[in-house]
Amino acid sequence: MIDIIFLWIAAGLTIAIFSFLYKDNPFYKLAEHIYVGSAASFWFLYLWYFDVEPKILGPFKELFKTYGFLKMWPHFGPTQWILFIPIFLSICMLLRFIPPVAWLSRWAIAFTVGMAAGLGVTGALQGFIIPQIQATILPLFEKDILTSFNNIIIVVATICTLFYFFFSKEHKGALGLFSKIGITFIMIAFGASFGYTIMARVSLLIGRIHFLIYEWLGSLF
Amino acid sequence: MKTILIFYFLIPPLPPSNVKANDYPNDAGGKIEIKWELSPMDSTIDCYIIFRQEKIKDKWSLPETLSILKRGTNYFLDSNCKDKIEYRYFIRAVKGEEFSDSEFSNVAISSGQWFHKKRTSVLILLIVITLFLFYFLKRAKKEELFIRKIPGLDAIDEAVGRSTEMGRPLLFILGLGTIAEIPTIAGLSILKRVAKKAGEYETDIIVPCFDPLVYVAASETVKEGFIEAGRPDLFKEGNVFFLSYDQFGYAAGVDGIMLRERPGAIFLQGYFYAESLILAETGNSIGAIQISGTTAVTQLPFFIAATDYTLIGEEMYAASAYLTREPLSLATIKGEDYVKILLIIIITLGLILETIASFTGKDIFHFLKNFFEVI
Amino acid sequence: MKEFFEKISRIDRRIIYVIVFISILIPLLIKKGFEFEPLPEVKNAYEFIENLPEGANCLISIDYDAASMPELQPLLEVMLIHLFRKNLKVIMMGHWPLGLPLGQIALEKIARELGKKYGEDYVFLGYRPGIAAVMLNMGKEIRMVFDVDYKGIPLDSLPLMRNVHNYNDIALLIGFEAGAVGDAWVQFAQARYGQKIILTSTAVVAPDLYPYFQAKQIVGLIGGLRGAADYENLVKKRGFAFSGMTAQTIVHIIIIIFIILGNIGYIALRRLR
Amino acid sequence: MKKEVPLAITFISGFVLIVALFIPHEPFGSLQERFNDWYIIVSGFTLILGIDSLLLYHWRKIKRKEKEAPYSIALILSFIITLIWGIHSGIKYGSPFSPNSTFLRYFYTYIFVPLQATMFSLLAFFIASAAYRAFRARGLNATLLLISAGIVMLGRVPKGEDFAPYFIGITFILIAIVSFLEAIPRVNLYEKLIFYGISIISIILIFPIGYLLKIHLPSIADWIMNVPQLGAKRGLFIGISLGAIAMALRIILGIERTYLK
Repeated sequence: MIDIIFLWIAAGLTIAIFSFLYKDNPFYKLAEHIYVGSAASFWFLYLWYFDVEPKILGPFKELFKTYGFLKMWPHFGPTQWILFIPIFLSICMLLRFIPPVAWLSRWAIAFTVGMAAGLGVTGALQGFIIPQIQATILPLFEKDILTSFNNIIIVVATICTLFYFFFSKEHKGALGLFSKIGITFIMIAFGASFGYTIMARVSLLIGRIHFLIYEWLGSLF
Repeated sequence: MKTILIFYFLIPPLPPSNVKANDYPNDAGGKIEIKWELSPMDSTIDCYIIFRQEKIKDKWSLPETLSILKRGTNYFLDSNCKDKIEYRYFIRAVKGEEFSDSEFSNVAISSGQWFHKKRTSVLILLIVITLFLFYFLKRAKKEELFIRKIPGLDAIDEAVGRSTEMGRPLLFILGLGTIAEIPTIAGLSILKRVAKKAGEYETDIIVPCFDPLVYVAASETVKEGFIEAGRPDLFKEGNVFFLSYDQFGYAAGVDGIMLRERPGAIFLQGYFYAESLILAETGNSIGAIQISGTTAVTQLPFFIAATDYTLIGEEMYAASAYLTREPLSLATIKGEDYVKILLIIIITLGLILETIASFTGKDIFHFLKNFFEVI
Repeated sequence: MKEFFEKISRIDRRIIYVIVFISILIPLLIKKGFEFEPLPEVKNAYEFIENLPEGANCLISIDYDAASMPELQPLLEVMLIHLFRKNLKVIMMGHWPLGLPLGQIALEKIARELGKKYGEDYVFLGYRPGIAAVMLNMGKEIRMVFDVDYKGIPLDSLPLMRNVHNYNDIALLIGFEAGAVGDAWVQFAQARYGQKIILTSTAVVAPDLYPYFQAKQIVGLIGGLRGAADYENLVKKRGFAFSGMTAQTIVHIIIIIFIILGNIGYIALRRLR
Repeated sequence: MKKEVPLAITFISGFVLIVALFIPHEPFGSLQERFNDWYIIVSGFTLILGIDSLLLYHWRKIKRKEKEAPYSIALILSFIITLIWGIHSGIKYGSPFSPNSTFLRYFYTYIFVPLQATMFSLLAFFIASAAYRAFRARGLNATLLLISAGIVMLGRVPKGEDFAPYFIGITFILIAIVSFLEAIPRVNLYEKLIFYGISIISIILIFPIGYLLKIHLPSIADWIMNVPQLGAKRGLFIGISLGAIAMALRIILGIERTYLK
């Protein structure tokens, strides 16, 4: 019985979201607000159960169980002590609730932005530039004509696209020509990528319509 | 025939040979790799068992089973070692009830390395790029640097102006990126410019956020933009808010804001996933001017299709330099361009070498390609 | 004339929505569609299951969640029907905690329909954290990872599990993949322990897994709705995926017709001006 | 102090992460993972700030008795109910996400998933309307974009090859008509000839290309994805990565500090 009630709720929410396609209406508004409200709780619980709790309380758990809160401190090793850095940063963040010291939250942001910069450099170099260059270093002429042809096109597309992103020179003359070829390849790529994605998106809609017909309406008959 | 078969099943299999143990390179320690030559009867055995002994007070401990490996395997990575302890290994070939053991391997000690040799090419390229950038940073003080037109960025002021004329607020969407991702920071620097313009035009700007840290940073940024415009009084705390940590909850919420607040201009700047088109199409349906920008290559086609102006990939990163015209930022853009030329030269060189390699069949010409082989 | 061209170059988006909706609805309702040949990697998977001896144990791993449900859930159901019809035993576990209820719902539904008994014909183990560690320990002894099933019943009290200890007792592993767990299954269960694996995945992940099929590291690969449709064809239980594929073709064609109409209108208007 | 300390923190955390890439030895080897863990912890706490701002935003709406106030009440209620439900399941079953918890079984599967999946599925409609509206043959690039999209679209579905020749036929006839009409008013003989030429070539090409698509459609679609698409994507990736490096260095050196001032 309880399953049936929830099935109806699920179907109701599905239709409410679809109704948005016609125009904004009370049903969509309700579904949207329920969604945003419950998502806040859901991700809060998720983040705490799967990430924060094991990462921050996990290392203290055993010590806390054996020694209790007051006596566990002398037993902390580097694993425990180092966690006080993120705890400190988190407290800095929460200090935004107290306006006179709210500026401390910038320390935490500064750390994360520094992280972004560090990860940005290493990720871009090791994850993208070098592998992509490695993959572009291809033999232009091989015994197989088709492979040669494909390789040439890949290389021309890569280099011309790079020329399109030249900022410090006006796009005139040879640079202009290359960057024009580049943008042509970019557009072909975008078209292909657009066409390629449609199928996956339609699959999702098929799933929802199937749910409505067979699981929800199907449960009536 | 029968006797031969029985004999065949009863004799113990020949053991593997030449067992070599070595510290696993380019790691933090704690790993030893073991290689061996297969038993000559590899195709008939059931499996190999790999044993390890460690030296405790000058005595070898009892062998400990590490793993059972299927036939045909000649490599094992023992990632459960302690640094500075001596280990040796042997491999047992097993066939039914019968088995035979290999000789002991050499004694090996695991250790951590202070330099990752396989990343040499990364380091060299990083140094070269940094040098280029510093060179132009130094030159920046002396000369005016040129930057080509980026239509999407020129449209920002126009969009803010038109939205103000219509008496509608602005909507700025930073996408799903966290603050630990560069595109988000690029988006924030565009946000600052838009917020400043909003201050000058006395228009409201709404910024719903996905990531809580981005929310905090965005609210500082908008406040700063209004201060720069000389109108800190116009900054409304509640207009920059955290909306949802759920991808489609965020999309649903932003769609709702679009339909109810009717912004005149929408900026989509940051890192986006599948929700990009949900946002851009709804924005289009309310008739707002939309300026999008992302480095998410898979989402760019949708922005191109559904928004009025799109900053494609790198253009978005160039935005902060373009908007502020700050000499130091422009210098890095110039440095970037020269690195591009360098990379094109490297690729061209590599193409020639690989073509020669494919015709002569000599491996030596692969050196440039191999140099860029990294992990 | 001009009005007509203006109309087709500015069709209301709601009309497009309705036509897209109908072009999916109709194939799903009438359950008829285009015939097409199954892909070889799907055929391989089907034949491998067909040739398993009765009573063999199959381990199903749920490594997806709700976002990939439309692509993987129908396949899971058809797969379960096939396995149960062949009297194979099903052990279900998973690495994506949020996806497990989806697996459980399908398992209970199909088991009820075919009159299978919990503990004898199928078992639901649940989820344990740590992907690689779970896979490796299961190679030694499943009880190192799952000492009890999801309800807390010790494995030895379940008749099906009494003689199941590690991969040697599992004839086939079927992974339902929406991420990188499939690679881990191949790396740990196949490469280390020689486990026979069939991977089924979303269309996005399938290209990453295809090399494993080419290298014969997995016995079959069923990718996306297309793979599921092929499998439905092979099992002769046409349903969601099969009519879904027809809907796909129709929607794609509808979109192209709209694009052409739009362009005719656009070109004509530009001429008339 | 208010400015220097954050700049120093940014510089150190960014610089150390870059250096760590080249040092496998501890403590650098696992620095990236450790930083990531810290980041997750900080964002877990910051989520409290975020939720506070969300609830406050709606609380204000309720207090001001705005038109949308009833929905804001629904939002706050659903937030509270979900939280209590999750915590209740957490206490009863050990974790709200254990397979037999009612939170996962009912809230997640019957409320959260349908909302997520339906919102996601709206994309099928939007992708159709965006394609219809945006794919107009405004120029060479736009035409190529729409042709490559069309071929890849049809190449992905069964029976696509039966329809593709007709569509490509219509496209080529359109191109022929347009360039024919374009040619008539031209005065320059050279231009006139070019447009007549395009018109004739398109007509001639209809049958060979149609035939090619009929036989090889899926492989042509694959070719577009694997050759020109791949090349352009590579260029995009390299450009984006260089931009990211320059941006990152600007951040580390303190040139770019939007987040700070």
